[in-house]
Amino acid sequence: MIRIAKRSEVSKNRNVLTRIAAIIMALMLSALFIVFLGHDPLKVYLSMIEGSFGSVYRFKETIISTIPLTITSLGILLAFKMKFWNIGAEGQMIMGAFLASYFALNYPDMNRLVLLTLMLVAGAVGGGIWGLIPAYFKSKYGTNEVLFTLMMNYIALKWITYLQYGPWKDKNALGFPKIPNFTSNAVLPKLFGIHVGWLIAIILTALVYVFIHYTKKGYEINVIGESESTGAYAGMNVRKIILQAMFLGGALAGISGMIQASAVSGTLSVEVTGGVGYTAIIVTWLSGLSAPLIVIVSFLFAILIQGGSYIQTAFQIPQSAAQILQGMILLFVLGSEFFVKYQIIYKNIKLKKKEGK
Amino acid sequence: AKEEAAPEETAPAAEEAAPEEALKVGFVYVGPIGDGGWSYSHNEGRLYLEEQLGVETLYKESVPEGPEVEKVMKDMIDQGAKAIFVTSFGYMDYVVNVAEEFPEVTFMHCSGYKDAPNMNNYFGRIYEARYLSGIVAGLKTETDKIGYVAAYEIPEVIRGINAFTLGVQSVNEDATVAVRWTHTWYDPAKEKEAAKALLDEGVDVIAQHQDTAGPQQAAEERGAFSIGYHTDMKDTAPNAYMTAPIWDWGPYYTEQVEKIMNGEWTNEPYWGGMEDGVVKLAELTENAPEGAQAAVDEALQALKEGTLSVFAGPIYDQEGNMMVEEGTEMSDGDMLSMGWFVKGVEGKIE
Amino acid sequence: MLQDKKKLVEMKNITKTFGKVQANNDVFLTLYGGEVHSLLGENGAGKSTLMNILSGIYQPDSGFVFVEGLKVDIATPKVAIGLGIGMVHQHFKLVDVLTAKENIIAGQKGMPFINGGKISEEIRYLSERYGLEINPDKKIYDMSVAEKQRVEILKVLYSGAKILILDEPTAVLTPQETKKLFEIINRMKKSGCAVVIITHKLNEVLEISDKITILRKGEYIETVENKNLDSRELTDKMVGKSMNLSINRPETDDKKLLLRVSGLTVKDIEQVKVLKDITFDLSSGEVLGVAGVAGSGQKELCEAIAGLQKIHSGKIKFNKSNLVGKSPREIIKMGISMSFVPEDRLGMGLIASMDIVDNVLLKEYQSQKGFFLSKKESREKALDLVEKLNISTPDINTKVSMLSGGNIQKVLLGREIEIKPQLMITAYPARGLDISSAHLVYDLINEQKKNGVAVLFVGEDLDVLIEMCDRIMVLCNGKLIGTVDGHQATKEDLGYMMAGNPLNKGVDDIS
Amino acid sequence: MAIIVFLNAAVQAGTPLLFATLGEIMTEKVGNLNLGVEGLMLMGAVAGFEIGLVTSNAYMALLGAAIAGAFGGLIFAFLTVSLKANQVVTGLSLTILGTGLSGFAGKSLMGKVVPENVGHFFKAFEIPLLKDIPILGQILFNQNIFIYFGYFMAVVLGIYMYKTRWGLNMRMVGENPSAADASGININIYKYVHILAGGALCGLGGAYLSLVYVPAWQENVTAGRGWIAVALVIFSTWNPNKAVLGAYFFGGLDIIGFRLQKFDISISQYIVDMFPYLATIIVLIMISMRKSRENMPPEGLGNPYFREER
Ligand SMILES: Nc1ncnc2c1ncn2[C@@H]1O[C@H](COP(=O)(O)OP(=O)(O)OP(=O)(O)O)[C@@H](O)[C@H]1O
Ligand SMILES: Nc1ncnc2c1ncn2[C@@H]1O[C@H](COP(=O)(O)OP(=O)(O)OP(=O)(O)O)[C@@H](O)[C@H]1O
Ligand SMILES: [Mg+2]
Ligand SMILES: [Mg+2]
Repeated sequence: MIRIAKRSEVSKNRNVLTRIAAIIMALMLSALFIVFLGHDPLKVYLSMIEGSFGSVYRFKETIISTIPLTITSLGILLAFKMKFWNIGAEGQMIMGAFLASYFALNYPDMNRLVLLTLMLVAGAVGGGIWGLIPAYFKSKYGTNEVLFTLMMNYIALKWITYLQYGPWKDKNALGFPKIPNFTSNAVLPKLFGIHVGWLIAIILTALVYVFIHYTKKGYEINVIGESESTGAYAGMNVRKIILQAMFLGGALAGISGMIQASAVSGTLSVEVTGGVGYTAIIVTWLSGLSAPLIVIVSFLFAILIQGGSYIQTAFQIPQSAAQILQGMILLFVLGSEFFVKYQIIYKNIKLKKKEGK
Repeated sequence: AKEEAAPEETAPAAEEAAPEEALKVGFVYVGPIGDGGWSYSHNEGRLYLEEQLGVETLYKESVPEGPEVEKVMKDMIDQGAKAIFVTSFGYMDYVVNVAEEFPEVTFMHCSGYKDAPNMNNYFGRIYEARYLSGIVAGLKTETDKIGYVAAYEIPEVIRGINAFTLGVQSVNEDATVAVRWTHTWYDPAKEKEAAKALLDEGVDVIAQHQDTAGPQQAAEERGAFSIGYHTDMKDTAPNAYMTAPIWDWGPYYTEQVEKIMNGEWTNEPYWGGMEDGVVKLAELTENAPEGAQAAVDEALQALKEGTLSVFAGPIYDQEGNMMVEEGTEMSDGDMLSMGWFVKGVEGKIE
Repeated sequence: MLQDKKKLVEMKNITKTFGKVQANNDVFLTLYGGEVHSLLGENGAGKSTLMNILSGIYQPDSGFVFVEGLKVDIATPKVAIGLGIGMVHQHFKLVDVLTAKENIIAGQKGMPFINGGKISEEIRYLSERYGLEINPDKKIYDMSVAEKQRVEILKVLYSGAKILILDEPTAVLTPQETKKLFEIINRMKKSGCAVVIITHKLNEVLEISDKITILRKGEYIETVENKNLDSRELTDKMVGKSMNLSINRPETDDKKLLLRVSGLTVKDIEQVKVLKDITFDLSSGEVLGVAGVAGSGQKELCEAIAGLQKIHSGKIKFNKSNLVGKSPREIIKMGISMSFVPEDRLGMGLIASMDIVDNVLLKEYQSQKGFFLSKKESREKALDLVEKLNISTPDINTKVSMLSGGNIQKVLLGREIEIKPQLMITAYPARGLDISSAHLVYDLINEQKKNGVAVLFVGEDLDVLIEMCDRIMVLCNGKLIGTVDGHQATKEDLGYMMAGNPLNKGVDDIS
Repeated sequence: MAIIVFLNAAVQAGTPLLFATLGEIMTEKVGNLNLGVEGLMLMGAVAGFEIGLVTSNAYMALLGAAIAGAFGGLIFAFLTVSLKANQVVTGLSLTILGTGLSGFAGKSLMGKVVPENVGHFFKAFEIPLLKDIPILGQILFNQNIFIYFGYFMAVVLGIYMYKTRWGLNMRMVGENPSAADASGININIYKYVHILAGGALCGLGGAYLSLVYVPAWQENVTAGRGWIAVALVIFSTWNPNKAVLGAYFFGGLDIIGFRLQKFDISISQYIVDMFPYLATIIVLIMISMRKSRENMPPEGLGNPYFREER
């Protein structure tokens, strides 16, 4: 007979080791699959690494993928801290990109610094408002936020489709459905060969960390996440805090959307997020809601994505096979959390002698 | 050395076949090669190229029309690709970027309009095939109402609808073409529904500008007839399918790669038509009406000889305004940015 | 009768640990049919744990369980039910959106399709036999606590249980309801069942039980027959040392009117009045008790004064200032120092997953200036509290959830006293606490009273209320039934009033 | 008449949604929120098609689809029930895995068509007598067997949930697992069985698309319908009978655009495309505003259960 019991304390070491073990197991299972595909797993894995670090360019690309994942995850983190299960970061990114693009497209000749600042603010506001809407209904009526935010993603996407095929269509693109490219004024500059998004990401990570741990607002968010009634009891305006935190969370996603539109796409399109909003949910969860860990997990994810994409061209492994590998690794890592929190005990009952009474 | 770590052992066969210079060619697809449509047809072209020249090819499917495509192209260049076919409109600006960065690599971008010294754009005059398929549909329809399931309101699709309608009307002046927009390239169920809506309104032939066989199935189910697109769709709708405008990229791809190998490549844009063989009309099935083959052959002959041009005047728009004067032909530029429907089309462009 | 008592259950050498906590260490228990057996012990002594092991909720680390002489492995509650063991948990395990009937038959064997009529018949038979009145088709969310408890008991009986475990069943009942429950227990006893009851109220233990087993800090102490025992003896056995069980009522003379509540009416979300036209005064240096069946409006009353409830009508005056419509934050800003020890400690007063410092901070941070948070003061206060109140904890950075119930309560009370309140509202401050912890709480409150604090004391234990409070007001169904003087009140009178009957005999009504 | 034709089509468009919604209802009713419906549908779609193609047997195809969906459910159940993993994140990952598996298995099916006899099996036919009911007869009873099976499943599931002991136990597990556990209900078995059955229904929903609706293999045939099904569960307030109406309503919403295009409506079609999502949000808000206790999500939804936890 076996039974399970909760561990009284979760040690950091066990946490890290368990996760590494899970990844190794996932890689081993995936190896079988790769053999089935007719490739040498070791070579495939090595080239995944190579795909993410093999050259300066690749390394840069990996960093570039890390940036939006990090910033968006930080936004989700704020929501998750409050137990607000925001899966609408995708839509929040899109709307941030949308509002930023509004300024980029309408004031193309504005002073670069002013325009970029304006876009950054607009991105934050766009994403923030998109986060605020479900938060409003959640805080007022307790509306389920998981599905609300999910639906908001689709609405944002349809909205951009509308713009791309309708009012914002590039007049000079011969009727092709694309939104005009930003002028160079609206494109984020580079720093050490990578767009400054990386610096923004680092700054935001530090800010979020300080915000959560060293500010009154951060403390309030932590309290409300544990118990709303305790928050109210302590004199907090619970609704306002939920709204503020979701605005901030949405704003972070929006900033991430703005960065993608400005620095990576150079315009707005339905593809502006590249699915980052969904991946970031997984990143946030796996980082255990810790801002510094988000950077690390985002980086690991970027490797997985970069490497996964690279092996597709290198080995002509189909996209679907890469998805299978990704899905398996994720599920293994998710499952491994159990072994961090619980222990399995092999039942073994012994009769002890005791003086009879 | 580590640049080519992986794919060497997939290559030997190709290397034997092309001993003088192993040229690697990359292909970027927007959909899955299993879509049976657009990406499928390009992939067929790739396979043909491999077979003809024995060159090694690389491909990546389902690449979104966003910045990711830059990475994909660079990955391919890393793998040694010296020429890359990038097969969707939305990649255009990214191809321009990468082309600038890698002047030694040749880029061929399908369906766009930008170019660079090492990048051309290419496309096919599929509208010519659509015109021919219109003849088949026009002869077939008994209700004089034809349905057309279309993806998005973009010039390429509008041009196709117009050409099709002109083809219909060339043999059946009374027939009209009703258009339904699906706003998706790829959703078989939705496309089928659009076709069903048309069938419910009394059309008896369905044509399409979509990437799946959904509309064909609707026609099959309702005992109506259909014109496919992209590939021969005989199997999917044996009793409905009559013919389809189809792509045949293989010869063009082969020719371009040969030119690159011989150092003869130029960035000349390419917009091939029926006479180049890049677009075709699939073989007519027994579902096609009597006399259709003859009518099609005749028009095809005229097209090839240049005595027939699809967008030659007089052409009127839906309101009856003369858009192309009698005796003139529409310019390629006008065709590429077409944003209005010809008379006989029922539907509107947003 | 006595000779045909059958040994139903034997638990031997039961040991169970949770992480580092030794909840049960080598514990013994023997239950006979036709007997009521009390489990007695301080908080955390392991009473609930032992019973949870018997009912299959927990698995022992080691030890044996015998039912009717056979060794059994109660791996799941299902096994326990199969063996005729049923437990009524202190926190009811009922589904709110289902009816009583549905809750009762869930998990039971029977025909696939539910035959509503036949089942209602069976339930009616059982309820008549044991005097458990319920409406089988009433939804749980419409029920009072006592009704819910009856459903739980019926559920256990319906499953054919012969061994019935009741974990602190009387904590939420009025004296009348308790009396009724004891009648039911006696009927079950007569029909040959074994009944285990856990309660902290010694008079109840002495009244109902045949045998008493005492646990202390997870250890088995002894099992005694309930013959010629008194509560002092029991307490000593339980705590392991002699204890003074009296509660004093310090008299204060400097009484000034501090809080005046008039015509207070509060509605819940469904617009039902939960407080109806309540009027009373409270002076400094006074302890005003509030008695009533659980859910009579006590929670709403406390929360209304603390600024956590929307008030429909009425006035709340603190000195000269109006509190109606003020949030807790605004009340703080008005310079009013009010402390509130809510009923649900870990759901409202404290954050279980945070440490003592962060919990002290909860009342502190609002008054800090600026954007950033300073923990320095809270850290000092936390250290202070731990020392002053003798809170047993590894350090001040230990999560509150790791502490025992009594220590949790000390943290909460300590923090609330630390703000030097003028008014202190406490709801069930000793609920679930064992005798020694409870007395510590009473002493703390009395000390506040001596310092001139006005105390509103919501309690469930009538003996305590009578011994501690200067006045006691009784609520029923949101209505103020009456207020009695603590010196003259009797349990019977209070119980009578709690059932909704105004008192019109000799006792002074001084409201 | 046009309206009857439209409603008849709406039922067809709503059927894959109905199966997936019923599946998700079963899953959520035992307290597990599976956001991987899209993945499960795709797994069912490819398995049903492949087996239909190989065996030329409609029953085998359906069985295969159900098993594939149940297999997806098994992965989900193992992770979220046994390993107590976070349900939202597991669901999202399962979508990735399911999409990959379906795409991969479907590589070789490209361009293949459902065998004739299987296609014939799913041909629409009228039900005698019922077909003569005015209006409804032609909407509901001139359909294919899969659609009739959909009605049947909804009714059966409704009876199961509200009239049988198993259904009662199942609801109890989702509402309050600790209460159910104390009642002797085997939580794990109930969760596993219903999550697996729910997965099987999702798989059938996918198979409807590949075997009946588009009887040919197309990659990613669901095109996002799994997500709509998740929304529909709320729309129908976890009630299988209301799910029927919801599914057909959303089916109708999905296709109404094509019927409206011929009228000159000034509102952009791209904006119309947002309607299903807007409608879901509005319903979501309305349920939460009404606060009816019966229409609330299962109390235990989303939380793992561990007996010794308190
Ligand atoms: N599920 C659990 N997880 C962790 N620790 C537990 C759990 N249940 C009980 N404990 C620990 O076991 C010890 C005994 O708890 P138990 O609930 O049995 O005490 P008790 O005698 O019922 O106390 P009380 O009088 O407060 O009800 C406690 O110190 C508690 O910390
Ligand atoms: N998660 C926990 N970890 C450690 N100790 C706990 C935990 N929860 C409760 N305790 C301790 O367990 C003891 C009993 O807790 P409590 O009084 O809340 O339970 P109870 O009244 O016995 O409830 P039940 O009847 O459901 O067992 C207390 O000392 C409390 O501090
Ligand atoms: Mg207890
Ligand atoms: Mg207790």
